[in-house]
Amino acid sequence: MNTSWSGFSYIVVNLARFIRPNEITFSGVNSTLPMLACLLAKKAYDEDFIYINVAGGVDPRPSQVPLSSSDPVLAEHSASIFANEDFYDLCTRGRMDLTFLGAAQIDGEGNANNSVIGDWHRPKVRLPGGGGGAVMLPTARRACTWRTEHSTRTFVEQLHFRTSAGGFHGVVTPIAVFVKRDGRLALQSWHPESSLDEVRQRTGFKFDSQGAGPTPLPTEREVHALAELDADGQFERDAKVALR
Amino acid sequence: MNTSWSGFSYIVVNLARFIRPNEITFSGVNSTLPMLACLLAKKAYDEDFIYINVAGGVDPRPSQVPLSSSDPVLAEHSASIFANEDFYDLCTRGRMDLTFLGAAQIDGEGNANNSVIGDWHRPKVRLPGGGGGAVMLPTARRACTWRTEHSTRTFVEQLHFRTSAGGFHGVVTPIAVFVKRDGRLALQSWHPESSLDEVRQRTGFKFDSQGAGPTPLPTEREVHALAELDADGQFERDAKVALR
Amino acid sequence: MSSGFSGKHKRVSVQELAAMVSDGTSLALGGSFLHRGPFSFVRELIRQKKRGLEIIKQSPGYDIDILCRAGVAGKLRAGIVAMEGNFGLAPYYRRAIESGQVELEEHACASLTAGLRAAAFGVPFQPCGGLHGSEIPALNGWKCLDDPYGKGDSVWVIPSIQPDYAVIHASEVDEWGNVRVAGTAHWDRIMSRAAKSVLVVAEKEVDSSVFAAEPEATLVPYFMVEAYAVVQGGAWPGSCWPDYEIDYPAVEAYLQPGDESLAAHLAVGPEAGGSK
Amino acid sequence: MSSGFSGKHKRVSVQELAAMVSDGTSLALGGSFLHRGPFSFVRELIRQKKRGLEIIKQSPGYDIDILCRAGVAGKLRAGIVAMEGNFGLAPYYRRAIESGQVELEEHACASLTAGLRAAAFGVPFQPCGGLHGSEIPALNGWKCLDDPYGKGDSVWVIPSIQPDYAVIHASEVDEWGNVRVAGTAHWDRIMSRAAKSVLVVAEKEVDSSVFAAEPEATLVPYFMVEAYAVVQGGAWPGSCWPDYEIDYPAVEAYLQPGDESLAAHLAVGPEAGGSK
Repeated sequence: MNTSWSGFSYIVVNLARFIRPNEITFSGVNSTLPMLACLLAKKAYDEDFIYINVAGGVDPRPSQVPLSSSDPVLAEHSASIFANEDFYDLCTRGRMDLTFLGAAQIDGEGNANNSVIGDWHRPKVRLPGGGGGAVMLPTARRACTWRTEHSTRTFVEQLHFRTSAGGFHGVVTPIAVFVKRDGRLALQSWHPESSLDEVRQRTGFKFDSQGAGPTPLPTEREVHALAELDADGQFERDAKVALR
Repeated sequence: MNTSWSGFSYIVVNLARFIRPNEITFSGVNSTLPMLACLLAKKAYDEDFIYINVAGGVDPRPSQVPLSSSDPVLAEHSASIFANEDFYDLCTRGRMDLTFLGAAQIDGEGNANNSVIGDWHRPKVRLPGGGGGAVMLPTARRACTWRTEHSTRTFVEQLHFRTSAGGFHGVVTPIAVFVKRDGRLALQSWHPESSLDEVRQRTGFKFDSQGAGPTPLPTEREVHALAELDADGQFERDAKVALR
Repeated sequence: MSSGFSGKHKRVSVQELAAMVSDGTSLALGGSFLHRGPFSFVRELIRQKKRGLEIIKQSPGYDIDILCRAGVAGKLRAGIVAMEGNFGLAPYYRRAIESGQVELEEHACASLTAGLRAAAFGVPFQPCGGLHGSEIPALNGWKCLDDPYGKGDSVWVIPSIQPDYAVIHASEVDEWGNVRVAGTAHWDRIMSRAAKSVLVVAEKEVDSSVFAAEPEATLVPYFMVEAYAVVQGGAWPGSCWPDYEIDYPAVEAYLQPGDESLAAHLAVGPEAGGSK
Repeated sequence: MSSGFSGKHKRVSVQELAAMVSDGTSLALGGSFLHRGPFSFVRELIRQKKRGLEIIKQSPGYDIDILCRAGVAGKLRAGIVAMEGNFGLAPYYRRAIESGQVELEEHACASLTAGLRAAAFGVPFQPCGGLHGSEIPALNGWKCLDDPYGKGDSVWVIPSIQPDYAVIHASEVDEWGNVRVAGTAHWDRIMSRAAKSVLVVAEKEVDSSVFAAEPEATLVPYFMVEAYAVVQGGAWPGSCWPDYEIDYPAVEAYLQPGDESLAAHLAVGPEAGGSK
């Protein structure tokens, strides 16, 4: 019985739960947690899916789990290299079933800011930039994201800059899982140690919470798979995820 | 001393003479004589050039000379495969120095019809079609063509259909070599057994002949190289080139 | 439904592969002229009496000729059509176009590629260099756009061309449907990306570890391949590098007029169970 | 002048390679983040005190950070910038943009690719899927065109991006300058086709027969390559698959503040003659 569920495990497991059988699923650069989610899903679930990644790998069997989510070991034992142009084209032609994309700020419609805190032309913080999202978020069948903290600075009514529009299908934080419903992010579930009230308080936009409840605890297979992937706890330490 | 110069040899040698040192030079499908010209130039001339072809070959050393000018042996011993998309892009971005392109009819500006004899919608003869020319003729730095007969049906005042515009840099027939001058095909030289009068008579468009004279006879190295390439005379027989 | 084709169990007979194609379907055929075309598949379309197929290929020859001869083709979108290898024009294709039996959308090879690129890139149209002064764009109602940035010349844009299937004759396939090709890929790469689905006929099936040993060489990843068949010699009477060259006498025999010549030719295809 | 680079005698030192680059030149840099970037070349640009370079790369990190830190970069056209591998944002790049020292043209990775495709295809602009609703196109003054065929949605078109040089760190090169890369090519293929010229730093030079044994694996043919250098370990402190992985302690040391940290880092680059 899992009496405590770390924020790190909560994010990885809930990202993995967005993965559906047989679908083409992509993880990219700067995406350690989605990478772990994809590798976890390969281990923990009976139904297989098509895992492609930014290192060119297609259903790889990496000899180790790399710190860099674009590391070439993510193409080990792959039978093909599906290079960058190829997976972007796959997405823009409407055949990327699920992609994971980072986001610094997220609004109530699931749009993302990856560009800047402050004014674009006079940045307080220059962020990584357009990246995959501006093209992938509107063209992927589903795109999901994650944040390692949950606050009104991240979940905002108004983005400082709209890098990517189109709206995430799903968002995972240390305390909540949102999914898109009628064009807005709606709360699907909250961390068993959190509450609807807490999620409301720490979210800058209004959201529907119809039907939401505590997130089902991780299964033994999920727990076991993640323990295998992060045997020495390095990823969990590096991710520095706290519920509060 | 070459006292007779076959129409076949005349065409191949004069096509080869368009090839310049170090330039990227391409031969395509349905282009046996240009293929032979490129292979001849590699043998007969001191200065090397960059030979690419439709079989993906780059400076290949084919084990045999194929009947089909798109035969895969034209990529033998090549250190890279430069595939179809690649050489077209090379051309449209302005870096194809010389390409050889077929043409059924040619007008005085060096434009080509490869599409149809008669009306396009009610063809008397349906010809091969747009092919490389419509895109390559206007974008290659130089494009040259050849005809195995020379007549007013081929060299016309008015094309039945303008498949490709832009104007050939050079045209070789069994009796003449034309080059572009001031936007028109001008006679550069005629077969030593022909004459200016004959070329005029057998050409449907008016042309400048300023400075033209008999074509310089093939050098020993040109003769020798072609003899090596067509040791049993098969290509010469197949090409069925007659001066008259 | 997934956007990809997962799992194993994709191997079928070439007869079953051809049976996946309905009348009126559009097929991009791989290879070029007499080289590495999916010719066993093409002959099987004839045996199964398909009708009204739309064929898409930059440089068809034997394939479009025999499909016209057998009444299978309804429309062709192509850049250049010929038998090549000294055989000149494709005679049955010529007749089909001259009689109006088959509709032609004439392209430059590169404009057809541009249309396939538009489909592969998920955009409605693709600029294509050249074409200036050609009468082909007017035939097809193509548009010439000014450079909205005022720097370049105006450019012709080709509308998206999305085949229902790309059909490729490959050198090797593995049990998942990964595809490799020796030598030039011709136009197979862009066809595989533009089409809704990819069907493959391969010379042979090899273990997936062969692919994993050099994943960079894989032309089409398995998840883009719906099904595959193995037909050794399936590109006959054309070549499949480096395994075999063009069978010139067979092409010559094919070109003999008459229904019996066609029947005799079909009877000896390697996929027919006969002997060459 | 020929459009290609013929002949042998292209091998130079990485110092000579960097010396070919004038101030203000635009450079597309291969690789992605800490993986197979032409980092020895980048460090040599710093030692040679280049100024005002325009860097073009979908996913720069260490390279743009160190070029900003050393005052070499004048402009960046990029999709996503980060150190990656747990190091987060690129600090010296951040400072350069936040202070206005370096100009940024922000892209999506795919819109930068579209601009490179326009250059590679010889067309003035390239449609790019997606981007709808993003504020990036407005930043850059991009245009949205209607589908002139009335079938698809409107689409953003990206103006041609033609770098002066593409600079690639390759696995292998031969004496002619043919180029191979193990694993993913990242964006190196389209960079090599878009740029006016290609410069290569390779892990090692091998005999041309190695390339001829598998010509399909060649990423860039020799005639597109102007010159190359061989620097074993030249992608340090990044990875070069399968030869070596990221040197995380070296990246961490690089990130220490201060001029001495930069000098110490530059001193131990494999191209500097020092030892790591």
